[in-house]
Amino acid sequence: MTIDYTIFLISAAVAVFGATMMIMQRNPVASVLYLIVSLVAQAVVYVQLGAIFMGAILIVVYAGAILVLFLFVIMLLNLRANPELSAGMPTLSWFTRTAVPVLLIVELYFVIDRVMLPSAPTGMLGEVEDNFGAVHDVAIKMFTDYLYPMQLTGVLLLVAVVGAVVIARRETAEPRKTAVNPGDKAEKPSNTVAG
Amino acid sequence: MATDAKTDTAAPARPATVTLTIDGQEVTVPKGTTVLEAALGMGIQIPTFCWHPKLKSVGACRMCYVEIEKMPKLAVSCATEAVDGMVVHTDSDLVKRGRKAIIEFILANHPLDCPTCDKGGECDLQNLTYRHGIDDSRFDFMKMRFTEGAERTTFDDVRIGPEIVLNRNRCILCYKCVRANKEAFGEYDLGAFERGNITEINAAPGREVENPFSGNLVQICPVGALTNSDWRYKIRVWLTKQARSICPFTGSGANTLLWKEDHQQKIFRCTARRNDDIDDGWIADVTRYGYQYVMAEDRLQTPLVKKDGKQVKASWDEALALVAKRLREVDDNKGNVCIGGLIAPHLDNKSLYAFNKFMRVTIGANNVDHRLDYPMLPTDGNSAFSILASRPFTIADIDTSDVIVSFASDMLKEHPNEYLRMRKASFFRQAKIYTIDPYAVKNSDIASLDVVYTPGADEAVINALCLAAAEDQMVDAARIKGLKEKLSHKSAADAAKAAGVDLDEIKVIARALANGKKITFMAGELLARSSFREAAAAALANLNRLFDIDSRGQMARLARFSNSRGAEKLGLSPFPAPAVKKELEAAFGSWPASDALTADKMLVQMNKEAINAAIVIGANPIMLYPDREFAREALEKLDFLVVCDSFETATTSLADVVLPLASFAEYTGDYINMEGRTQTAEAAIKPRFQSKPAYEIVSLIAQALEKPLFKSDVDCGTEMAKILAADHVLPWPSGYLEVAGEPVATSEEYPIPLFVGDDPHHSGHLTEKANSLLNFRGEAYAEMSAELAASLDVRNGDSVRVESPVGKVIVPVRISDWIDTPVVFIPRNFSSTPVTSLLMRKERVNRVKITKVAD
Amino acid sequence: MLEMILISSAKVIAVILAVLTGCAYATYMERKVVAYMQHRIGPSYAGPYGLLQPLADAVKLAFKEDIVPDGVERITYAIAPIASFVPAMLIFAVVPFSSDFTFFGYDIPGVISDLNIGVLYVLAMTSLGIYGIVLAGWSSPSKYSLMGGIRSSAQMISYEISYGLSIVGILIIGNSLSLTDIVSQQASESWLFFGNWYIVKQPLGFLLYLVCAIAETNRAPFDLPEAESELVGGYHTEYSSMRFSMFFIAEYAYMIGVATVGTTLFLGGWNGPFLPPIVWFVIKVFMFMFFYIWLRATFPRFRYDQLMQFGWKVLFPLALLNTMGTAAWVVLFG
Amino acid sequence: MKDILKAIGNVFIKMPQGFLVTLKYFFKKPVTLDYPRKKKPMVPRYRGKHYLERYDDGTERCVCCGLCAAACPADAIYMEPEETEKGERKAKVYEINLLRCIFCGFCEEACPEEAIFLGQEYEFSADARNKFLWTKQDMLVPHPRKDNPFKRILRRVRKVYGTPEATR
Repeated sequence: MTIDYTIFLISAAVAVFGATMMIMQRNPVASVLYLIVSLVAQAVVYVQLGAIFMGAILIVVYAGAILVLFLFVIMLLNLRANPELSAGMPTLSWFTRTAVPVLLIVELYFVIDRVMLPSAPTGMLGEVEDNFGAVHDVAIKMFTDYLYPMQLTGVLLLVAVVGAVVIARRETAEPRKTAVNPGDKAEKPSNTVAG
Repeated sequence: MATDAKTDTAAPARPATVTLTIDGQEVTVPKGTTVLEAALGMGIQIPTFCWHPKLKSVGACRMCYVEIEKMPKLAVSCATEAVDGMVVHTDSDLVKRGRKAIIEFILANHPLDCPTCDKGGECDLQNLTYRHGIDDSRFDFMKMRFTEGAERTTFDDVRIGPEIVLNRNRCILCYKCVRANKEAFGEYDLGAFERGNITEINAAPGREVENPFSGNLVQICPVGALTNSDWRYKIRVWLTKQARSICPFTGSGANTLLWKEDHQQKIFRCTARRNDDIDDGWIADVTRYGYQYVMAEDRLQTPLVKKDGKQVKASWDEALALVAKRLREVDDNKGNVCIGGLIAPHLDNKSLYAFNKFMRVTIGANNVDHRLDYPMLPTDGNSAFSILASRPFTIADIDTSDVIVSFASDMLKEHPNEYLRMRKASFFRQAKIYTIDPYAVKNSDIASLDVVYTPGADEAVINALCLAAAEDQMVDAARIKGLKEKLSHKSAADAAKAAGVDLDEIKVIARALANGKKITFMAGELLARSSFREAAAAALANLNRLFDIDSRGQMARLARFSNSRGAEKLGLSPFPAPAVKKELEAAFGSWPASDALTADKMLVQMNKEAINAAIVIGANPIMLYPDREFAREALEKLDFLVVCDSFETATTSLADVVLPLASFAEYTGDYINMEGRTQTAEAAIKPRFQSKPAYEIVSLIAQALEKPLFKSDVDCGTEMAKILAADHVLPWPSGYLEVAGEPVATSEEYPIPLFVGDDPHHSGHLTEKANSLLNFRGEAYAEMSAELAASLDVRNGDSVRVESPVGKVIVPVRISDWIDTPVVFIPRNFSSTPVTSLLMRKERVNRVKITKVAD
Repeated sequence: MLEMILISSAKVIAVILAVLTGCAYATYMERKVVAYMQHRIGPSYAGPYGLLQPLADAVKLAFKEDIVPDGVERITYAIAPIASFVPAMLIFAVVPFSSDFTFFGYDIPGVISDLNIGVLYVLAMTSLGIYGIVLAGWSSPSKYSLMGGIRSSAQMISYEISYGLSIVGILIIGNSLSLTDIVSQQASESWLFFGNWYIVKQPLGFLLYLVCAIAETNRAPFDLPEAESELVGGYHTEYSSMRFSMFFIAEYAYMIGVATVGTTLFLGGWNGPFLPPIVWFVIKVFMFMFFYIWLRATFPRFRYDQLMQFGWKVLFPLALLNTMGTAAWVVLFG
Repeated sequence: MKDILKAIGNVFIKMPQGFLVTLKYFFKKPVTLDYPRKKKPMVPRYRGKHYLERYDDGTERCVCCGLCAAACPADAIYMEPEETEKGERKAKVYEINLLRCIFCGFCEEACPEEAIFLGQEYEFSADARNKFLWTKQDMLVPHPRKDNPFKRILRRVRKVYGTPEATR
């Protein structure tokens, strides 16, 4: 029971707790907040593993940007906890209700089966090489072995962005009801006098 | 100057008129009229400083310049008699230049201290400077300055009297004050001294200006040279308004203005409002300063109710409820007649009438009277005294009378305005003045004859007059018939001896009465206060009949208080005049069956505990009734006493309920003066504190008793009008009355006759609250002749002990200038010296002994 | 080991105290400087020249009633000020404020923690700071607060990219993410003591950093989240007393934070001749802060659409350009 | 392209100009006053709160003549005179209701004794209505004056030219 191990356990517990609470919350803002908690805990785990860069990036990108974006959207749409949300939701079919968990369990099995976990999490920092997870190494991997997947992912994201723009534009394509052009304030008699 | 035509307009037979032209208008005036008077009569304004309508012209100020054609220089219009064919210009350029020059000349020495001067705003010089004057002076030397005091404490103002402050720098030497003092008041305590540039007006050396008319000097001063403490530095004249009021202290009801300020609800001064029928524009100081009692700090503020032997403040509702309750109790237990009502005769008509109705209808008693400082009042409505008191009198007729007799009257103290009228008649017309008094009085200096009779021998001296006329056949024989039989004195000499007077002097007066063209015969308070006035009144009735004075003049006892005559006219005595009683019965609808009790009798009944409750309004019997102990015992024996007064007095201290009474200046009321003339005193301010007018108090008590007096004020007015219209004058008796002259008892132990009355500067019990008047006389004194003082070995100011069989007081001596017989006079106005405790109500002449108080 | 802990603790306490004092006097400086620029006097009553004004403000805020309006999301409402305050203070953990120095025989590094990804850490902390603002705006039952929060999040997303990219140039040249390394790279022994400063090598990057830093800290002219004329107090409209003061301190701590980071990155950190390193550092931070305030006194607030256009259409391309240009320079000439 | 050049021009020329403007003002003297401590010197003929003058020996100039009250269009002055031991006239009560006063200066014009002046004082707010009732004690200048001989000379000079000066 070293300090590192204790930290890991706490971080892991917080991460799992945050993830669980996130999907259990009706309030979308609370969900986002729990996700942040989870992410921060995960960042701690990364740091403990020596992947400091990954930890930092996790916070900068996910916690710092993407979840802020989520919050922005949620607040803009003013999605508050809605008790009618679940009531009015169409029930999933029995197939979905059973198939998804089954698939997940199967997948989990294969993952656990394939991946070799380290024998013990103690002394993690000591067992990796110095530059493990540092910027330099990550960059080399990213721009050599994983160059194409990386670029493809970039294209995929671009497509997604374009798609989102298209979808968003369709909703607001209708002509605006309020006149923003000063010249358009036509038929309304201007009987109000300033001052 | 025997035929001073100024006032002699009563002889139209002589073609004594002149016609002249003033500013292009022809005017005809009596001969002797001055140009100024002629112009003023036409409504042409001519500025003056020294001219006064009631004084002789001196032409001192030269302000009244007019241009008269064919005269080489500008003429002083006040001193130029109008003659036929005169052509006068009052508004020419020359006149304007003349006036301008005079103003400049006066201002050469007049300080420009208008900001500090109290006359500022009503100053003749200020006004005329604005109208005619210049705005700059060509005189560049220092102005003449009179100062007093050492270098560091230099001051300009000198106090020359108790109330008068003189600033000689402002004086323009118009001599109006000196002349008025001399001509109108007969006083010589003010004069002009020195010559030339340093001429000054000042008090006579070693004297103060303290005559009872000194306030008038301030009022007539055209500049701010004379000011009085009363008004001095209190308020600016333009901030004040005036209420037209009348004098509440004297029987003539001199017209006054009360100068008030509405925001502060204060009265600041009282000045004369000239009414030639009554006061000639002069008012006595008691009138001028007496109003101060209205503004006194120790006025009663709330009703007081006696609880556990102590008077405590209470609300009106509480006090009225208690009054109603107790009056009902007394009423239920003892009966109607056991409630007495006394009211002061200086209250207004409405109050008097309301009280009359309250007593006679609401209470149902005949016990109501206003004459509460007279002992032994006649118990018969038809007495000679009542007749004498009801006779008509006209003040202005004094001026034109050629024989004026004042009998048993210290006119200066009792009737100051009539006193001035006598002086006026004497000074301007050389009328014959005769004074017949138990002691020499002030106006003896103008009297042709001053007869001083033995105190108490009132009827003897009148009998002597009658007998002297009868014996010398001065009047028709038919008139003499039947006279002698009725008189106890057998001959004039007998009567004169009884009266202690010289028969020759009596004969002179009798001859004057018999031959006089117009006679005024005035009987005064010394008669009225005498316990045996009835005999003297009967003698006067005989005198009137014998000389037939009514056809050639007037004869009356002068009403002493401002509404004494009103009280008589409104039937506020136990025995109203028959005509009045008839109207009263009609108004009341009933007449109480009980015995009619005079104020005097009421006190007797109270002492016998036959009257158990009393209402006293505005009066102070304990202080003024001529037997203090008797009055106090009477009031102490009452079960219940209500007193309405403006101040806490000896009487209120005995009361179970004290109600604060509003003064004359706080509500509008009508007063009837001694002539029967109804005059109105306007309200100057609102009733101070919680005080209320007497009529309101009476109405409230009646309401509390659930018997309201009037449906409305209008009802009260109509009822009153009918009663006032009734003739209250009683006819003289048809024949001669019997006069039993009793010898005047003397006493070895108590040798000196005592007279008690009002001080010249005071009247009744209210003026004690007027500070200015206290400055004149602040304490009682024993006024006596120099001989008596010498025999007692006392000097002015020494204290003496005055003892009578029933009491004693210690007072300082004041040596009189005119009393020359061994009598003593003590004023009754000072509560610190209860002089009435020396008196006995049944005594004809109260006698005292005087001893010096050792230091 | 214990000595190391004690020394680190002492450094942490000293830095926190310095930052808090700096925040307090930053408010004083701002009021005074803006006042003079507007022909006024500024605070002058508390103490000589009003120097005790921050203390008075602190006392006043501390003793004010803490009002929690009806209808707030209580937990979020309570967390928000803390969430704003803590990351702001954490920035200073990696900022080298001085060279290593010797103190009573101990060698003490001039930085609390020399993280080898210091720059990323700073970016992470600045981006976390937004949560306090957003949550405050969201949890307050007020449309002004909500609008402030929304604006803040949008602004944050837009400018964080440029903010990060503006630093990339330095990272490419310096080849390190450690702030200590970056400072030491800027040292120069020559008479031209600022020759090695990255402001010389990266002028565009510095400008971009400046603008984005201001936008990141919600300062004028990018103070839309708390635009007084439109939103009353913005996200902290419904806050009072100590909670409000935590926002307040956080804002100024961020200002000082980006100023220190900017100093470290572009102005050579504590490097400088003659004077001790810490003094140079303070001078540079002070100048940075003065510029902040100067800017506030000079520029009017952006309109919201201007803000977005500026962020996306000007700053972002410029930042990309700067990055690519620097990369090209390094590849071609480095 | 033109826009870009213009933008660059703005950044490098216009913006520094703007910064210089604010910087210039930073170094200028502030126009505002440190108000409660330093007061704005009013113009010599300013009509502020009234004060009552004294003679050089300390006696009050006011003789309570009432001309100021008579001249007052707002009826703001109330006074009651009294008599001193020397028999001179003096104000016992002198009150100005500042709520009614319109500061027209007519009282100053009307005063024949040169006793009342409208001073330079413009701070007379109070928290109760009755505090606006200024009595004589509030308005009388102190005696002896708490100022130096130079100021006294200055005051005399000003008095010659009819200029009221601040006394409080």
